[in-house]
Amino acid sequence: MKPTLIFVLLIMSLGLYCVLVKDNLIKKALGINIMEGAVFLFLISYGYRQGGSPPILTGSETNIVDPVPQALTLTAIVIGAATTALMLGIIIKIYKIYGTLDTNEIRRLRG
Amino acid sequence: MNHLPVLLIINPLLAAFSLSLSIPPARKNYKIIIGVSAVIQFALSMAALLTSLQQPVHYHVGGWPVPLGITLILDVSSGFMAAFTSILFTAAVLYSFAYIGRGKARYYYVLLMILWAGLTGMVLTGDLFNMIVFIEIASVTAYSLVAFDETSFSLEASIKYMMLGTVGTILIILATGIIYSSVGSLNIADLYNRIQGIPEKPLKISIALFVAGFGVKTALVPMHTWLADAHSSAPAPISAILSGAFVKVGVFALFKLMYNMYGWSVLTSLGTDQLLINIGAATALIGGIMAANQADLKRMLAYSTISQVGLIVMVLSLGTLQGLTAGFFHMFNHGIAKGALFLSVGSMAKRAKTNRITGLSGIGHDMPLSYFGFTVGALAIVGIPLLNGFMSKWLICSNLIQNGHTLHGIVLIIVSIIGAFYYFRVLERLASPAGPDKKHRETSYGMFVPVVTLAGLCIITGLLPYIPLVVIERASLDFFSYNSIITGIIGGF
Amino acid sequence: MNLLISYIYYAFLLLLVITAVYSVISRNLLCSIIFISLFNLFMVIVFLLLQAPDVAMAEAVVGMGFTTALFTIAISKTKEEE
Amino acid sequence: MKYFSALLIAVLMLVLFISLQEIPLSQNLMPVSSHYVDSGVKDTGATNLVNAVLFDYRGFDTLGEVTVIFAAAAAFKMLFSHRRIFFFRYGMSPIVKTGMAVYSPFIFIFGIYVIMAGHISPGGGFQGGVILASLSILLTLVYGLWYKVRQTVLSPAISSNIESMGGMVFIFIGLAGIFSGNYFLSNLGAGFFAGIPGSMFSGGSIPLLNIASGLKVTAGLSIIFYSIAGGE
Repeated sequence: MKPTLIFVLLIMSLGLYCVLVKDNLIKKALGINIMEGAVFLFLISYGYRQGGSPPILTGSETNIVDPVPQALTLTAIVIGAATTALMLGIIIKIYKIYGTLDTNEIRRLRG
Repeated sequence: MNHLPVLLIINPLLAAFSLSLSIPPARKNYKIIIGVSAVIQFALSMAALLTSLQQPVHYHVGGWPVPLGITLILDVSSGFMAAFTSILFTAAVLYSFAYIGRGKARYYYVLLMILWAGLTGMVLTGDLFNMIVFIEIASVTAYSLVAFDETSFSLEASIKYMMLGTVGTILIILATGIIYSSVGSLNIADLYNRIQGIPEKPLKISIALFVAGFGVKTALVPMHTWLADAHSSAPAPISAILSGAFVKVGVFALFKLMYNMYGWSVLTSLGTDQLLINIGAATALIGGIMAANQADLKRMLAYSTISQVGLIVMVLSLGTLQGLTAGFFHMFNHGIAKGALFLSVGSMAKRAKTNRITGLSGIGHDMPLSYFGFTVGALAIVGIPLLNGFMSKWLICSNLIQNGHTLHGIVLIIVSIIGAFYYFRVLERLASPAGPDKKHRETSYGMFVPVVTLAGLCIITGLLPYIPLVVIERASLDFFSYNSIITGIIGGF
Repeated sequence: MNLLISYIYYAFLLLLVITAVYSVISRNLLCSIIFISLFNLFMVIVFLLLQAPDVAMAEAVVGMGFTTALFTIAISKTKEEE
Repeated sequence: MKYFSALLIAVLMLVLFISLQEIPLSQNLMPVSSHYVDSGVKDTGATNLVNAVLFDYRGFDTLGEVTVIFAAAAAFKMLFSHRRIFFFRYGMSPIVKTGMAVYSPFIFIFGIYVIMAGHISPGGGFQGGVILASLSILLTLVYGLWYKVRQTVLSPAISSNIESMGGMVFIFIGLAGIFSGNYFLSNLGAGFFAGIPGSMFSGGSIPLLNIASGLKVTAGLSIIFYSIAGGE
């Protein structure tokens, strides 16, 4: 799906921009979530076949969509969820110690 | 049917699962469970190395032939890497029995065993997406183990490491998506036959994304900022494993993709090998310079790891068989020496309650055995002739110059001189008699035995380098001619 | 995918980009969390249009449910303003 | 700094767009996936091909992925070991509580259905597991954490037991493949009951693996939520 590629890259640039520029740690975690969403969309959109039916074989399918990118995306979604959970856990502990979520502030306080 | 590759990965997982059961035996004597499974895993890894020396094992998980399912390939190169990581892990487990207090130690060992499974899986797997899953297992455990101490330094280092590491993983998943959607298979050996199917531009971008993604995991130059904080604020056995094994396995995985999936001729035609050599040289130089002006001893060791990884990347991207041998040999030597260094610094810092070099001055007198381990490790990395570091650095230098990269050979010599400078400065400071008045007792039995064994291994490899070199030559031969073996078996699907 | 559905498909892709932009720009964290759950909702709908029901269900439950709950808890424990 | 990185990202995306433009969008399936589609049902007995790929052809990926959740849960148990519970102590208003009492059995049954019927209809071990985990989250939110700690069924000790049990069941199903003389995690080859494709009891070891990973995901995510939500 050629036009989907434009949207995928737009969303990925938004995520990367959010990770690089925003100082708040939770905003950075959000940016990573957006980037992961863009990668999932990229994987699925290249697995799609024009007029295909979902990969559940009910015997009457003419054209099946490629099941392998969907399996990869499922694994990547679960890994993304585990990483986001770990990131938020450590962000909460950082807030408890530093009292702020601003990365420049944290770097200054760390000394 | 040899089930060794799968047992190598399942054994630590079973240990981790059985340890996190909240039934009384798992809560009370968890050290016994961990000790037994560590010994079993060490024995399995040595057995894997021996069987791979006879003939490689291709294990099709689930019984599916090559391109359909996932295959674990135990040839001499992966057997060697698995054995090398298990030496470091066993030393670290034995060390952390004495080093980690009782508090939350149970989950520390659970994560340590899962990290062991992740690294062994990364080395054994012959499938692209399976390698990503194992990278993610090893990374998630590494992120949380860096934050084990919950001090302000380690939490900040852990969140920085996690942000960069997750972006790296996203780039690698994107590269896998590019390769799958243009060729259609995920098995590394099968992809070697189909790589011409990828049009010219996506091939270039997928190589660039892989180099960037793995560059973050192995701290190559532009993406190396996280390593110094992460390895210096992690507990000592963890930073020994991360510096000794995790970074090396990442380099091994990167070059496994470059050699066995793309084929080195594709990279030379695109000029990527020159780029990799220059990245390696830049990493070596920057790592060495940054290590020279560090006040904290563990940060200095972390930067020295970065510079040594730069050397390894430089010689591995020469594309010759001898280059591979030199690279693997230096991986082994540096891993063992850096493991001894980090463990001895851990025990010294635990006694002196500080990581700073000024605070540790004169501790050599009070803790002779740990100081002995530190000296042997430091001299090995600097490359003093009698120890193992010299032989591998000599091989690297001769390979670089033979292949016409005299400039990079000079870079290696400069890095070694800088290394000599900052290591001797520390050795002299630690041995200076003007130490603080308080006497420090020698560390407990459990903490200096791994340090002394690793130091002894350095000396033995230094005196008789030909025993490991024979194994490593076989390993680089298997690594280099990986595809001719595999295509003989699968014969193109 | 006939013409009408492809228009709907591109409309939802556009909505995806808009919610991503809003969640990056907005100063109030709770507001950007809500936009992230909207982002995941539209992601679910796009996956359904791309004939991927398994992934849509996983994204719905994990993306909209679990991740949003985690982010809200993280905000309640730290600061709401940026 | 802001505009510099924005420019850098724009250049990066332009390069990505130019080079990803040329990935061929073939209408016919890829070599490997065409094999999955043609003989997927015959090989694995499951009609949901994505589940067949996830739990049989590439079952080792799923074992690795389940370990990722286990590692995240263990990291949370390590970092958040606290005894005092302050948040959500007494839960919400009685109206919500009664509403929840009516509502929760349906979520439970739907989660069990999604796990059990993973090899026939869309869904599977992970999606069903997360649904059951969200049910446990709802119960803690609505009835308050105090309820959860005293409650025997969902207490953290039980959850970590369920989690490890799920992981071990997954590995033992894999080891059954070895004991029957085949490779690790082999499905129909290891003598699992194939059944009529499309019926509930079909697909060999796939439903069992679905249940094992579903249990694990439920317990893992509820441990993660409980550690984050409690806290001093």
